[in-house]
Amino acid sequence: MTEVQEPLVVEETETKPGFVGTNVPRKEDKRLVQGQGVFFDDVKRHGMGYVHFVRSPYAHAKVVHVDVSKALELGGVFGTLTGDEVAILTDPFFELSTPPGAHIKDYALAVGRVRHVGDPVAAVVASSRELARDAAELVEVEYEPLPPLTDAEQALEDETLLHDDAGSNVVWSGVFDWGDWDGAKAEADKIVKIDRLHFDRFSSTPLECSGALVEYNRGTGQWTMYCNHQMPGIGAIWMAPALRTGLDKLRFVTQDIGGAFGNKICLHPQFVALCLLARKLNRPVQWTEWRTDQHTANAHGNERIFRDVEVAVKADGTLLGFSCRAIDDCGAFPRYEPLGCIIWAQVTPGCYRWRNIRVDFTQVCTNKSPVSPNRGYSRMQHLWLTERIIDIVANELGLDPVDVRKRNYVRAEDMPYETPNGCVYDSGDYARCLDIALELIGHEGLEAKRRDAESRGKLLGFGIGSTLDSGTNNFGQSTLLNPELQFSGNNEVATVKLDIFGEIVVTLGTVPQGQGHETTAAQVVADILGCSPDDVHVRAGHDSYWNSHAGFSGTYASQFAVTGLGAVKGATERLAEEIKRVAAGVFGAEPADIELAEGQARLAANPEAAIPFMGIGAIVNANNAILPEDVRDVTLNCRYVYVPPFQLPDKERKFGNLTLTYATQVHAALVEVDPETGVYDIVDYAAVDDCGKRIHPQIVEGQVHGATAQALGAATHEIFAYDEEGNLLTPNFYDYHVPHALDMPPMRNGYIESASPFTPLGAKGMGEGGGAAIHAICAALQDALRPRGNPLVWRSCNPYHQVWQYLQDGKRGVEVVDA
Amino acid sequence: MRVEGTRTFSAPRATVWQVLNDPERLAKTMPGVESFDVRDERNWRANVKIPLGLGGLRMSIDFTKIEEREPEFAKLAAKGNGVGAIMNMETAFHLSEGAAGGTDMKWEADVKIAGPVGSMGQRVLQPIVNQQVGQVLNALDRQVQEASAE
Amino acid sequence: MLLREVEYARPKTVEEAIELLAANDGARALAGGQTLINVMKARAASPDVLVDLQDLDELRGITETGSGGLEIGPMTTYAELASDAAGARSILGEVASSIADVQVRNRGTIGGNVCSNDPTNHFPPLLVAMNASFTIQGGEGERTVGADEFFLGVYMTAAGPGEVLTKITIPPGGQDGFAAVTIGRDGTAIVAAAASLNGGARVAIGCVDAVPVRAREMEEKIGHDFGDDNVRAAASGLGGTLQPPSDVHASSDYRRALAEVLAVRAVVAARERR
Amino acid sequence: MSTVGSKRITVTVNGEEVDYDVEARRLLVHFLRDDLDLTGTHVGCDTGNCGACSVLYNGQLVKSCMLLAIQADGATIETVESLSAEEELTPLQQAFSDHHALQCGYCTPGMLMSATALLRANDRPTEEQIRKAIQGNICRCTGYVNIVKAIQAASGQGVEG
Repeated sequence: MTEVQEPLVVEETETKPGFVGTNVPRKEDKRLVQGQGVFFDDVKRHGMGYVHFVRSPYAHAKVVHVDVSKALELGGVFGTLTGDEVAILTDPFFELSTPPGAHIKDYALAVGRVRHVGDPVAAVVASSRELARDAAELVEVEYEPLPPLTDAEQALEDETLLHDDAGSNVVWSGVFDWGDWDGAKAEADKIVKIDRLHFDRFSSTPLECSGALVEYNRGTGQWTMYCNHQMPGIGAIWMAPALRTGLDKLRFVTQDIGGAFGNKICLHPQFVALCLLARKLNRPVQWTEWRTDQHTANAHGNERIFRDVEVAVKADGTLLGFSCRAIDDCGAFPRYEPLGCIIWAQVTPGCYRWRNIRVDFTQVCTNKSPVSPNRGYSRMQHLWLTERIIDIVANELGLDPVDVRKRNYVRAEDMPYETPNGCVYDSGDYARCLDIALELIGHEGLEAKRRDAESRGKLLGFGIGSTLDSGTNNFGQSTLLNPELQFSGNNEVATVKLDIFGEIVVTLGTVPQGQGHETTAAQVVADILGCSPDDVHVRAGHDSYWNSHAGFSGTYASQFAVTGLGAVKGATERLAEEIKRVAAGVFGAEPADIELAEGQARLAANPEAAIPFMGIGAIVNANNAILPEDVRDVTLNCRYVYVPPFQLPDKERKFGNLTLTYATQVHAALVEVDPETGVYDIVDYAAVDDCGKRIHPQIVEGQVHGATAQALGAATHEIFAYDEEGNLLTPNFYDYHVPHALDMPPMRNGYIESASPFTPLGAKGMGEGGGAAIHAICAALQDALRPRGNPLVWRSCNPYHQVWQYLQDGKRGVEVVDA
Repeated sequence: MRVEGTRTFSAPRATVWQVLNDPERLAKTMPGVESFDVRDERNWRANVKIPLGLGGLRMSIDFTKIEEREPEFAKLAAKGNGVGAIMNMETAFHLSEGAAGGTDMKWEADVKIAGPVGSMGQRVLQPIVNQQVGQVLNALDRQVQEASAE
Repeated sequence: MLLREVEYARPKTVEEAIELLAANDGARALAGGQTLINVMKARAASPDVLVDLQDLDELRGITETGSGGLEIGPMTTYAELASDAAGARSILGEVASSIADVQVRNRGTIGGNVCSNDPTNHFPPLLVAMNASFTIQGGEGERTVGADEFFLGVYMTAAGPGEVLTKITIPPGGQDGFAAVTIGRDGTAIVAAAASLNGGARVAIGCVDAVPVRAREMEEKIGHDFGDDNVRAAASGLGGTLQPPSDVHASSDYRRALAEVLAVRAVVAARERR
Repeated sequence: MSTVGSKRITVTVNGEEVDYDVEARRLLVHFLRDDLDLTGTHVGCDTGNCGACSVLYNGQLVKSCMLLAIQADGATIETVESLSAEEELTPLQQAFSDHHALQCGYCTPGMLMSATALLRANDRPTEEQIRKAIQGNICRCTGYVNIVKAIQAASGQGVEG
């Protein structure tokens, strides 16, 4: 059975165990469909001021002078903040990189220089949103334009410097060399050489922009941020030292978040500005980012150029290895970077068995928006390279891309499989996923479809994308970039308690943005305690004061099903054990004699002897004198920190296991191209997913749909394009066209479940795998255009004009030489 | 964005040169000029409201004559400042004796527009610039006629 | 979002509207607002006064004048056009229903569409091809302007300050065609072409200049022979006569190429219309 | 007649008549969210593309960021808050939950208003008609797959939102 079945809705009252693996109703939905969710912009406070940032119109310029006097004269204006103040009141954010990147100074507002269009130079606070903007227009800024750098390869030349303190535009560079590349070349029959492949800039552009309402408590020196930061732990680590305060002075509160996809991890610069304003003006201040601001000055996905790609291949299509130069463009400031310079290595060989890989990796700054992790972070770019290589090699050697994949895929029987750089693919069956995808899309009828399209003047193309979604990071990988960094492993927390009236209350360290954590956590708890998910109250959102959290807490990197639910499982098992001890104490039995079912603790041998959870909660919390001495340590409030089994990677060889789980995605697409215009339609689409044990199939399927839609957008129209002056040409949803309902192709979904041997529930993190769609579309276009000059599809984003351009110049940039 | 072209005036080169170097006359060639003041013979400032149908884009533009070789070459820099838009333009004129005592003018302009208008209005900016340039040239023609009539 | 301060009035008659518009050269008529409000949100342009035409029912509605002729009130919405009200010239409904989305079609008006004359708008090239005429009322009374003279520039038309577009007249006909390449389905146009065959052919191209461009050479070459071969031959070279803008969605050359392809498709669609 | 910079407007919102002083420049969406505290209506862009602010205006689906509050004087407005009372979900809302037609839930209020407008006009829409009806509502989470399913399911019950 490959088709995902229609959702099964469990009756509200049903209390049989075995909820994991079923589609229980989402706890989040009721408030959201009634318009009763609470997003940060819904929070109001008496006397709050609205913040508007004054932003640079220049991509690169000296800030000669900032004059806020006229703004301050306007009635209803509460105050302003400038870069000069920021430079005095804060320290630069810490940088993760080694030099030169380590020397970059990044502040909440531009200090002395602006480095991208939209770079904030000042902030104004007023009594209404409109007034704040009026006042912002009165702030006079004198700029002295500097030459803009919008090309990563030009940036490498260091003729113009973005950051004088660093002395170079290079943030980080290093060579990754695994196996024996030169040996592979010698062994190969053919070397396929690709001059250039370009992974374009885009981002998931969550529909809710970023923002916060910030209150400052003068008495305690504490800031409270009602916000949508998706990773408060790391946010605080950036903000506290900059603000010269302690971590516990920063309280992050979120309930509902309107999507994040990684784009809400790097909000610390804006939030620090808000904190300074709340303290300076002694009133709550509120900032709501605009769509245009999010596009010009928040978080893009990494742009990456691959040069001089060489692939060593046998005549039969056996791949031996590849080498290339990768140039990663992180925009004006590294922020979360240079982590992207290693994250890709989680999937170094992609889905394939080649053992000899050499990548010369350099990351540079340019006068574009800073980047931040974006769904599929850094792996997506690298997997696009590996998938492009497969289809280009197949095309050049006249082989079938299906055969080349099957010949080179890591095989099910090889699992767990150690990659050339020491990562361990936990489980999966790529070839089987491919077969399912081919079946779903009717691959056997391909040639007939081609002829049918030709009869209508169209070019039909077929393409495959097979990718991995690596989840649960070993943060030790950061030491492969910077040996000084003291990060390794990973952790996540949950607490589960039984209250006096029998309520089961769960708090999570994670910060959900639509992934249904309240629901899936309740499923896990219900199965262990023998009750209904409806009896389990999972606190909505995250409050860093009241939700127990650990250093790596947050919602990112495809890991909740492993780390978050691992913590829930651990805490619930502790609570179950305590409940059994209490019941055993009351019955004068052994904990082992007690079973938990139907919301009761009872004697397995005599179910009539039962205490409802309410009774257990009442005894421990309010009537504990009746308890035997040896059970009085019970709190019924259990905390568990899940820590995945990781070792420190080998810094010398850049070798080690960087992630715990690998979910599989194999997608297949059919496109029809109009050769006269370059316009194309995606006429059929199949997505097969394997994320191990599925806790909630409906939620898994929803993640597949969404990730696929985002990647289809990135493959067709979504691109952050700049002109030579550094103006962003797609700053809004007019010119940055995301898929609308009519743009989406029919989607056929299939799945298999290859349980992970390494995780508490056999589940794998998932949700970031949609990059497969970019590869599938690029491959399908390549296939469709073959009869018309066989051009090389060398961009990841291929809008109509790009396809038309391929058809005009038939640009190749690829050659095959005998080794 | 670069725009360039040629224009023939039925007036002697000296007259065309004179018009191109007379701020008062030049002012009359620019669209939507609300005020114009000459600081010295090389620097002028104009406050303009570029007529966009939806309500005009206000800008103050500083002109600086950065190069001239009488009577055949002049180069002008313009730096405009308005809400939502910053304009930088360099424009050069080459004058040569044309047929029948007329004057041929070869001109090129490099217009750079930054700010929200610069990025949001891409698809409309080029047509607008082309159109404004056309109007400026027609107005210039009229000024040349007037000047040669005097 | 967050507009600059603006004055507002909601006249009850066209005369009142004209008075208000004449009284302040910074005044703008507000029809459906689906373009104007957006431009004001960006503060790229900021009228001093908004004259809201929503109560002027005399500016709504469609009247058939026979043999495909129509008189259209400029405040008629895309949704009303799409709902078959313009049945006599079905092209109007087809094009209207492909503009943006339900929300925009419920508010956006054909008058606002032509008066804003954003180069990507669908109706300017279509109405040029259909040889529509535009009745404009101002202080000095009423005048009628032909489609070839109505469009003056981006966001600029013959309906000037102190004037209101009161009627769009479509002459008799019926063989109309429209073809466009848009950014995604029902998205913003990259290039649009419209054709109307009435005796000879009228062909207009949108998104290649500040105003819709008549393909006059192509029209002449087509003459009365609407066969595929002749139409293709007539279209070749059209691109060379255009100076289209180049932007993030299309180079000038791409727009030139699209203009030729779409002009042919528009004429063929017009020919095939039953 | 004279022009005004602000005005007391009378609007019927979700069945209740409200009088309120608004600046002429106030967008309807900010009037609903900030002045009336009806925060179910969302803002997802600044160019009228995303549809998160969709409401019913005199029974017609509109984007409340493309309308001035002052224009709404005398109008009747329905927002997502009007769809169901505290407890009972409407069949459309229930279908969205049953079919997992929402993830983060940010586009959902606008999506529900678009679906409501569709189902009032057409109680048995085809898939194409459903996609056309929600074309003006951007969702970044679901790829629309389950939203279309949910609207089909709700219409199967022949209901309005």
